[in-house]
Amino acid sequence: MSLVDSVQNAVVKNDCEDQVVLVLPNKPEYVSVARLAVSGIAGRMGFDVETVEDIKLALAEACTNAIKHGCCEEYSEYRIEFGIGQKCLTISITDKGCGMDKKAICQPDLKNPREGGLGIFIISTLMDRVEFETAPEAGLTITMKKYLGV
Amino acid sequence: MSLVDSVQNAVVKNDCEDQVVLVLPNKPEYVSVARLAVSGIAGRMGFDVETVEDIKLALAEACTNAIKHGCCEEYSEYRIEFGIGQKCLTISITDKGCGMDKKAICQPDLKNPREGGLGIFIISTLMDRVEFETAPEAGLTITMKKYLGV
Amino acid sequence: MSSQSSHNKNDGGEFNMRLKGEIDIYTAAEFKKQLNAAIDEDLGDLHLDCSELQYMDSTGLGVLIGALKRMKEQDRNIYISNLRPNVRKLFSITGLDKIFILEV
Amino acid sequence: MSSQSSHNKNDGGEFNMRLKGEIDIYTAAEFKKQLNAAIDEDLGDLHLDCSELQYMDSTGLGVLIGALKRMKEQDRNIYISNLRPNVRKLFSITGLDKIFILEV
Ligand SMILES: Nc1ncnc2c1ncn2[C@@H]1O[C@H](COP(=O)(O)OP(=O)(O)O)[C@@H](O)[C@H]1O
Ligand SMILES: Nc1ncnc2c1ncn2[C@@H]1O[C@H](COP(=O)(O)OP(=O)(O)O)[C@@H](O)[C@H]1O
Repeated sequence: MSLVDSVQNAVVKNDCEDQVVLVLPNKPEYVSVARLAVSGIAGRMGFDVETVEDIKLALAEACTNAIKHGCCEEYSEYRIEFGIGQKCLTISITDKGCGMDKKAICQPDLKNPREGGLGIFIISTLMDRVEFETAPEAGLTITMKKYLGV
Repeated sequence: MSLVDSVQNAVVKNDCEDQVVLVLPNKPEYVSVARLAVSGIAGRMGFDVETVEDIKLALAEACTNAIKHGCCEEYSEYRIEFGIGQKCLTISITDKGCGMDKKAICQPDLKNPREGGLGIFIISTLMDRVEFETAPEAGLTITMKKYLGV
Repeated sequence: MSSQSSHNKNDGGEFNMRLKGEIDIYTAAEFKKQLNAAIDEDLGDLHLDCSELQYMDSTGLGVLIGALKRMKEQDRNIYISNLRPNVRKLFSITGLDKIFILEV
Repeated sequence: MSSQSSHNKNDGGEFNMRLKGEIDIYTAAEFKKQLNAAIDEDLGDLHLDCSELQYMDSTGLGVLIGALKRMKEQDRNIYISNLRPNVRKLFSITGLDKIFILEV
């Protein structure tokens, strides 16, 4: 079953929003396609250049996680949904992994910096709202929002 | 029923290909998102800068047609599938319109230039292969291919 | 991102417009409005400087063809200069490089 | 698009690397290889010139943290200069601007 056909996104779609969907293979070389797409979307919405960079980075971190942690099979894919409202960009990334153990999230410890463990911290810092949801047999959905002009 | 859930693409998916899917609202402001996405994909595949421009333009023409001719309802969406192979980029654009009357396609007449009628001619000139397919109740699918290093 | 143009008149009976950014299905309507306003306002030939025009597709060509028809009815002409290679290619594959006067 | 780096030695017991393009999950492995090779080859402090580094994310930071650990064990250090605003922000929000020595 393909993600494109099967995923019921947990976030209720707002009818005033435009929706853009991007499905990418779980391969590192396609994360840049997500970055390009979101820079087009966020730029057109009117976010300033610095905020567009922040959103690109937050999305890239979530894509990186979907590739690193969200795939049980070798060849898989993940799905990005963009909800484009008048005042808010909502991005949901859904993978086909086994969901997330919330205990895995911790604050970075500067006294003892590690090679990993920064992605979710970066996302939370840059975006206005972040939620995690694990649907049975559907992997993790991370939903992040950025408000315009805040 | 949403395009994302319903469209069975007519082109058989090659297992050696990576697949990227992009679903866009039928609104002019999102055509640039398709252009950005394909420039990332085609650039990474190794197409030279001029060819990337050609592919961007061909895709934009097809998106423009999906918006202008491929929507029966006011709010609709269309779907772009990218098949990324070692030697070939395949792009299929599927809308939810009523399909195409092939008699509508004609060569541009330079003695009597018209404001319209150039899109499909441009696509055919820039891409290596172009096919049209109308599935019952699924609108038009235009599939275009560009080979690497030809 | 969007098409912008600025219009200025000079004394030799011709006038100039600079096209900028991208002209596609999103920006074409605005481009058409500006072009028509410029054509109405003036009586000379029209010179389009495209050095900063990054992208155009058939939607933009359609606007230009419409404008050229209006101009020709009044015995006026459109000159297009400084096309970037990708936009020039659009004119050449459609044969419109023979309809418009392209300058370097 | 991809990360590229060039490495050159100078006589003062320190060496330089220029980072270019984008360092993300796609290019990080290659970056790590080059960085480690440079660290192995030399004995001085490492200076990273990032004036042409357009983008980096946590994957790139991870490589840098790993390199810094190796360097510190040998009493060497990493200096980072000319960060673009978006990349500098990545260092400041993660607090790594206090771990690495950032120069203007
Ligand atoms: N998509 C995901 N699916 C399952 N687990 C995840 C996912 N994303 C993150 N995690 C878990 O959260 C942890 C923290 O993620 P992150 O902060 O991005 O750091 P890192 O990926 O470097 O470990 C990961 O180590 C992993 O255990
Ligand atoms: N997606 C589509 N659905 C239905 N008809 C289409 C579609 N794309 C093109 N057509 C038909 O083909 C004709 C030629 O298209 P094109 O060459 O792009 O020129 P134009 O769109 O300017 O008319 C259109 O006028 C339309 O009748």
